[in-house]
Amino acid sequence: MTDRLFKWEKENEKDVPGEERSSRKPDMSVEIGRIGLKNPLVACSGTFSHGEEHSNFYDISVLGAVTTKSYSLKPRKGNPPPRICETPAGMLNSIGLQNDGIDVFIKSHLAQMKKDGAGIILSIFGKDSEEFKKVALRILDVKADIIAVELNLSCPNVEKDGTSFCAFPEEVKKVVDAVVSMLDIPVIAKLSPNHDNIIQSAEAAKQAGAEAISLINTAVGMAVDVETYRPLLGNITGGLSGPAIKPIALAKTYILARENILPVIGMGGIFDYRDVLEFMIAGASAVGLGTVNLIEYDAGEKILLDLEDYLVKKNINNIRHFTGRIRI
Amino acid sequence: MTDRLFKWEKENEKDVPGEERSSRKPDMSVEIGRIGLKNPLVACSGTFSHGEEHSNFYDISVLGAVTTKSYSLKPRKGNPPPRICETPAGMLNSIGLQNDGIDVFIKSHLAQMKKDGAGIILSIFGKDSEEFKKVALRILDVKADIIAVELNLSCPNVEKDGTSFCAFPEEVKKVVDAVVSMLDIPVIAKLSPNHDNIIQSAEAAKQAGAEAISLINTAVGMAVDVETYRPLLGNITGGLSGPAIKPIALAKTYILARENILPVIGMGGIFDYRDVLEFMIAGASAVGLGTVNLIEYDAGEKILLDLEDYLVKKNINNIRHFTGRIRI
Amino acid sequence: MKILNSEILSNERYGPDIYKMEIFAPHIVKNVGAGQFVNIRCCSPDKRDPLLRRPFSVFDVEKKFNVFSILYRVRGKGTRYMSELKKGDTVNMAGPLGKPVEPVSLKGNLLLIGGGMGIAPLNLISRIAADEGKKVSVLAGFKDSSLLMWERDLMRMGVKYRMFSEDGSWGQQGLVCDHILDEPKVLRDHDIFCCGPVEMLKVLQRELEREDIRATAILEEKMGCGIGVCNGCVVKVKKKDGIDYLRVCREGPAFELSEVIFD
Amino acid sequence: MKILNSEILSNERYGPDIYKMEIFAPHIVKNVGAGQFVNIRCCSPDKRDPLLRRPFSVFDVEKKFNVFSILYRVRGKGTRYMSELKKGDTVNMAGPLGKPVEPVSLKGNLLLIGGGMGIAPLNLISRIAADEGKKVSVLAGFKDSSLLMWERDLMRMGVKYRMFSEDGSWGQQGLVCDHILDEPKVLRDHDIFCCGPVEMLKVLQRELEREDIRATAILEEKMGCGIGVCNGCVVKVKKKDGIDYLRVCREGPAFELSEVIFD
Ligand SMILES: Cc1cc2nc3c(=O)[nH]c(=O)nc-3n(C[C@H](O)[C@H](O)[C@H](O)COP(=O)(O)OP(=O)(O)OC[C@H]3O[C@@H](n4cnc5c(N)ncnc54)[C@H](O)[C@@H]3O)c2cc1C
Ligand SMILES: Cc1cc2nc3c(=O)[nH]c(=O)nc-3n(C[C@H](O)[C@H](O)[C@H](O)COP(=O)(O)OP(=O)(O)OC[C@H]3O[C@@H](n4cnc5c(N)ncnc54)[C@H](O)[C@@H]3O)c2cc1C
Ligand SMILES: Cc1cc2nc3c(=O)[nH]c(=O)nc-3n(C[C@H](O)[C@H](O)[C@H](O)COP(=O)(O)O)c2cc1C
Ligand SMILES: Cc1cc2nc3c(=O)[nH]c(=O)nc-3n(C[C@H](O)[C@H](O)[C@H](O)COP(=O)(O)O)c2cc1C
Ligand code: FES
Ligand code: FES
Repeated sequence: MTDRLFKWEKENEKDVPGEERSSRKPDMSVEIGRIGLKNPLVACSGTFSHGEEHSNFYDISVLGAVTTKSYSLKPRKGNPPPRICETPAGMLNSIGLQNDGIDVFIKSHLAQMKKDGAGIILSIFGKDSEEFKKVALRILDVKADIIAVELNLSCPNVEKDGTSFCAFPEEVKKVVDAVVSMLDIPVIAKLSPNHDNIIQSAEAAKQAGAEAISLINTAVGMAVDVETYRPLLGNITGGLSGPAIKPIALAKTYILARENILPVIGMGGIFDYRDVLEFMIAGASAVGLGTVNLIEYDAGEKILLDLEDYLVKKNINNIRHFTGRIRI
Repeated sequence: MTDRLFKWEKENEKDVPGEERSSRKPDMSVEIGRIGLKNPLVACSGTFSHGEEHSNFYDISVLGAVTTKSYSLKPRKGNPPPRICETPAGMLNSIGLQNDGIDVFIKSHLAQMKKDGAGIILSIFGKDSEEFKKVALRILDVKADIIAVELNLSCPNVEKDGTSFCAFPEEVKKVVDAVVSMLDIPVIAKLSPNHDNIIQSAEAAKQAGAEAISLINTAVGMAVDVETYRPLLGNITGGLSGPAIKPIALAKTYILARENILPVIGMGGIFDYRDVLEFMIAGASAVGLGTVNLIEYDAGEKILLDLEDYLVKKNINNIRHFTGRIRI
Repeated sequence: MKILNSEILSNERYGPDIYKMEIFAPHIVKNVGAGQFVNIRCCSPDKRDPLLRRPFSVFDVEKKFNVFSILYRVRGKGTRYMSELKKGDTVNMAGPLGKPVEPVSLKGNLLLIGGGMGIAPLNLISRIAADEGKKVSVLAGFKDSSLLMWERDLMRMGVKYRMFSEDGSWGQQGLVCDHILDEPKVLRDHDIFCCGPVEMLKVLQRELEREDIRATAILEEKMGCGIGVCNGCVVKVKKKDGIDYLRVCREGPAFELSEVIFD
Repeated sequence: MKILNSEILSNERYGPDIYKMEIFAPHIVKNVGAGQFVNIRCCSPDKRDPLLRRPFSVFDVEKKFNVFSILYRVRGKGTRYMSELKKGDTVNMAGPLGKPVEPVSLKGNLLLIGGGMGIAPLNLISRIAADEGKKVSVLAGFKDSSLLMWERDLMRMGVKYRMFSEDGSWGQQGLVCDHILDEPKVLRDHDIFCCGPVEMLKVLQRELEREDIRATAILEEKMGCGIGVCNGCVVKVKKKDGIDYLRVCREGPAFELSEVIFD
């Protein structure tokens, strides 16, 4: 895809013949409880909006699924700017769940998403289990259009200093319970790395009927402007994402997946197909692409192709081969 | 310090005249409870051994203090290799507190350290409060030679999955209590980012008589070799350090320092003088240099000079000016 | 749209610490509108430092040669990396991004008010307007004369201009807003576009408000994605029903100056 | 000791993906002993990627010109960065590090057994021994002939050698250890130094053990600091009282082969 001055150089960039991938295309499909995905790549909530922008770069229906921005009952304006700050191999954000509200999503964005053709995981957020329940209620009518609902129990940008539902397993249970009782489609609970109780939270989510755990949301972080003495984020603290947190996310994935409580959708700093394999080997059944979507807009397509190529090269005909394969 | 082929180029590298720093040298001293340091730069435990190697690169007595490797009652062989793995803007280690034991430290390394002339913070580790007490007992005889004892309550490499004392504030209290009851020199409790109870742990440490909190030890992390399916560390998980974790460390420092429980020695990913200022503005009274010592062997000297230059440039005559200055 | 590795045709000093990079990119040249920007990856693909792309306004286009340019100041590691690229190297880039500013000038006359590097997007507006035969005037303020080369570009476009510099080394000594209200009637005759440091925009907003004169401001904000997905680059804007946070990379970068809330 | 920015005198292809870098560094040339290494920072000082330094054995020294060289294979981003440096650029480097191997050869004869890039430190041992008038023999095994240029270097040093390659494209087809015990008596006459992939060292250890022949192995391990402070680079070693973890960068890189535990 090089845009070059000399046209004839373009000619040389054609695929090398004999490298036809399709002839032995590996089986990329995965199952996460009742959720079947055609491949393990899921766009992470908040990094893909509702897919429209990325559709300019590739056919997003190639993805296993797209998770929407987290929607709340009422529209939320989000946090004051600045909301973004780069850190070494990572970034902080304090968006604060700015969104149009679940009704606008259902009325307008959903149609667009259906047209784009990717499987939809609808991420939702509420300030308590009652509000979660109300959001779930709105989804009832359109539940046929979505694969699963993901509960954002772990946004570090709405409560002081990054506290969130998943600090308390009993809260996790209450919220999952509230939603599951309303909606008979699979529910995914999304947990954070900021609390050391992921196993308890996952147990709680399972007891309340969740289908899977998404792991991890961003880690609470901060940066300071040395010249002005001000925090570099309007919300003071924010959520750290990107390659910087990959080792932390992998450890959490490993520690939770090993318990065999629920299947894990692993995420945090995935930037290439090798990162995907690391998460799967550590125990993830599927993976989330987050920050990479902000930087390499066609990452979903590229990583998928790279994964397929790798499997072909290694003569592995099934991506599920990797999940939990870690050799200790 | 360029080693060049042409000698005359060296001539041009002399300091620009008129930049005499000494004439208005700012006051760099800080106080952390009863601990007075001539400047806020402390070498972190485990990244400076006992100072001998770094003495080859600069006069380490310019530092505020040097924290030793954590010493235990008996020598420890540490964890099986590989023990080191690079990650994006960070590194994982699973050294596992390899050390010669407190007796060897006292008998041989201490003399070397005294000769090198830096203030000594002795880091110690025990498997329970009893063992901490025994280590403290050995220190009694040499307590005049050290500024403070730092209790490593937060090593993620000795217990399964990185659990450590500071997961439990009551354990923190017990251990600090055990040591304080033996030793009448200042005690620093070192906490980890892996638990969300730093405020409670700091309270517990204070109640038991600690003088300050060191924050943060490494974050539990992991990496996987995609080709062999093996963890890249012999101990499976390890501790993440370096610039990658700086935003997390800053947030922890801010969240704890704001509570005014005990003075905070902030650390995690500091690589230059601006990082030092970030930590101080966020609330740290002093800071630790860790991973940077492994890469820029003369970081301590360089950062100190840069700090002094910056203060002169900004006409600030006291480094304490920065602590907690954050503008919210 | 695609992320492309486009070829650099030149990357030369334009002033102290300021470079102009010319890039061969038919897809940008064909589609770009005034005010739009490109988003550049400032390290080799296997590196994670710097992580985020860096946005730069399109400074100029040469339709005939399928070439466009950006003008940038070296600030940190991203722009330092860019300044080390050479003719023949490629730059990984997405664009054009942002909403083009409204079809230029109903009034037929354009007034561009710039400060510092804020002249970058104004240059393209000027180019497009001049090509359409519109009358363009420029008022611009600088710290010093480091952007002096721009005068030549403006002369070539046949644009009227008046420069201010804080140190008096270029044009009139002073700030660009100092005399902005000297002739309000003239201002009213123009479509006004402004771009520059927040401090300048604040003063401009206050001054123009007094005479109830409208202007379009081209804003900058730290960006996460540049394509509208992260909601990271918002500015606070007055709306009928209170305030709203709008994305510089999507609803912007051009906003009605009087509606922006700088705080 | 200092971390210095030393000037690169040449950085040229030595084989496919293999480069030889010559560096002007009086302090290294003056102090370096056989087996020692330098630790190189593989990015500009404002970058954090790659974070850790990369260790490279000193390959050769030219005392007269205050120049030493390293031989390296491009494996990842650190070595890729190095391969892009040019004559006249500087490289940020500390050294010499590690313990020099014991004063060479009481027996007067040296046998160097190398595999792949493991020949790098052996080359310096050979140089030092040859300069002292010792007799040096080399046995080395490779995947293919990509290190062919080394033959010329050995010839110039007047060293006896025998090469093996897995694909038969250079010297004899096969592995370097295949015939190692053909003449145990000859082996006993030599001080043996070996360096190469762990698989090779394991076989060598097993074979030499059979005849109770000693050898010095030069080991590699991922390094945190390279100067002995982090305890990151340890290898497992048999000691009278059980096992011990010794640092490659401090107690090593040379160890008694029979004492190393590869597991
Ligand atoms: C829509 C848009 C268009 C832009 N167009 C141009 C352009 O045409 N020419 C141009 O030179 N720049 C332009 N910028 C700014 C440019 O993107 C930044 O200068 C660049 O990202 C700095 O990257 P860096 O890695 O060199 O600096 P960093 O290492 O990221 O930062 C170095 C220092 O510069 C400061 N800094 C970073 N960005 C800005 C900024 N936007 N304004 C002021 N200070 C900043 C940082 O806070 C830091 O102190 C534009 C920005 C936006 C949002
Ligand atoms: C004491 C010592 C002396 C050395 N001397 C030399 C030398 O003279 N010439 C030379 O070419 N190399 C030498 N090495 C190895 C060299 O340090 C590594 O090749 C280099 O660090 C790779 O850096 P990178 O950033 O290019 O690769 P990375 O991006 O770090 O790694 C790329 C890939 O290479 C693998 N890799 C990294 N290091 C090694 C290694 N040591 N062995 C095998 N695979 C590895 C990684 O696992 C990864 O898969 C030496 C190592 C040590 C410890
Ligand atoms: C800009 C941004 C916005 C995000 N918004 C949400 C959100 O609305 N809901 C949510 O559950 N997670 C949100 N996240 C977290 C991501 O979904 C993901 O869990 C996290 O970023 C870790 O993955 P990464 O390192 O690949 O980005 C957001 C992350 C970023 C960077
Ligand atoms: C190789 C290594 C060894 C360490 N060993 C110890 C130790 O023995 N005791 C301790 O309290 N902390 C230890 N630490 C943690 C550091 O002291 C420090 O808290 C942490 O690395 C964060 O700072 P940094 O990011 O600047 O390295 C070690 C860190 C590293 C990288
Ligand atoms: S930068 Fe992401 S929405 Fe504008
Ligand atoms: S690499 Fe740190 S001790 Fe050897």
